[in-house]
Amino acid sequence: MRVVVQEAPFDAGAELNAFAKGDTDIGAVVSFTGVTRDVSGGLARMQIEHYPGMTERALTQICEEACARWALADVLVIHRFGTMEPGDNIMMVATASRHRADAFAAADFLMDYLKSRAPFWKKEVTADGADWVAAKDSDEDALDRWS
Amino acid sequence: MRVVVQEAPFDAGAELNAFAKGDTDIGAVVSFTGVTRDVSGGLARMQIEHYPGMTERALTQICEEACARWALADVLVIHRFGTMEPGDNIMMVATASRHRADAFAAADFLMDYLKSRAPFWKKEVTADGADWVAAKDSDEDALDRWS
Amino acid sequence: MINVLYFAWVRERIGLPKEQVETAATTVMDLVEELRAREERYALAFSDLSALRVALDQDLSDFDASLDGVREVAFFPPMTGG
Amino acid sequence: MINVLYFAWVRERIGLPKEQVETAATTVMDLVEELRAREERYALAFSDLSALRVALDQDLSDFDASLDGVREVAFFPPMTGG
Repeated sequence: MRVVVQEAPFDAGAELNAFAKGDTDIGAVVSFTGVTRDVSGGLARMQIEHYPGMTERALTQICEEACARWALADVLVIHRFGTMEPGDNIMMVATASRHRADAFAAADFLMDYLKSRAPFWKKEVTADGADWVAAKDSDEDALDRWS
Repeated sequence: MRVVVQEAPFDAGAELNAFAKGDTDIGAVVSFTGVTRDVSGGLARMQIEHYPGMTERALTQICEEACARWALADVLVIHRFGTMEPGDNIMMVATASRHRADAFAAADFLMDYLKSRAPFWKKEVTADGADWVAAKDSDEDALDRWS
Repeated sequence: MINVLYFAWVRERIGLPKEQVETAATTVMDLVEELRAREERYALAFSDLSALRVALDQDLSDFDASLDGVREVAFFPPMTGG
Repeated sequence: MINVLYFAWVRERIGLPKEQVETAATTVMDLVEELRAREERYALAFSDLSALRVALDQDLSDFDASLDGVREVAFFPPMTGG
């Protein structure tokens, strides 16, 4: 299990290739990459604030919960903070398992919990100014799928 | 949309990095990598046979069906045939979408259909001999999730 | 004249990957009966149809499907890709 | 003495990321009432608690939770990571 919170960019492909490498008893690796999305076509940059200390703690708890629920050989979470350009990777999760159903469910679960339970806040900066991204009810509701 | 059927190894990380690159209106990329799994600890190699012509046709149809069901910016399927060592990548799928739910569901769907509807057959070679891998009822049943 | 293809253990049991078959069969099932009657290795390969799948011109089909206009028939076990 | 942290727009409205607060509050709600009474910017930041979340010693908690033994309280809007 590896949890990384960093300001620097990361190489999603290199992380995927290094993940669960050398493990011959896994059959399935699922990755999710979150990308800075330019919804309206006017995004200059995205700023991500976080709560140092609590962030690592919350992400570790979410990973431990996933490992308790599914048979996972490995779990990876990388999440950036600071300033991102449109198209930049914000974060990624990866799961490795013997079976594809476990790898898919765990990655889906990690994303749902990370969205609403890890202390990150996004601010979108456009030519018109800067706005904090509002949390969506649908993201909170998504957690019900796992209870 | 890109469908690749090849004997040569592929670099999953490089494929992930090249996938949907430069598209700034996507927020979510999901990838699945299938790895040659040494279930019993005695696998020497895996041989994969396929049906040239029908394979590309079936994979393309499955991708088109995924694009019809979910809002996808891009879809990738790579599947190898020939001889694989334990730990080698067999195949990967990737999906890109604005929203994570679509990217996850489409990748999950692609894998379920690819498992039971694309003409590939695996043979496991051990010190004791070679055996064709039996299809699992659970793989066929998995298709009911999407009907 | 129809091209008949065999894959995986069907290919191994019959002992060849592909053959041209001169037939008047109107359905897949008729063709299967003709092949079964040929030799023991065919009878063995086609002994349990629930363990087999068939594709007509590279589309999955059924054993009761018509062969009208079909140029290529393939027999194989359930797929195990991914 | 409790460390109180603010994030995102809560930090911006109050105008600082962190402060030490001398308080006798026994619950989070008591602390919120004390802060609200201080100045307009605090009253504004805490005007709608349904738009706020609270963490006690870096674990998500509730506004009716006890502050007994708590060293760090953080107020912030719902998270938007991922």
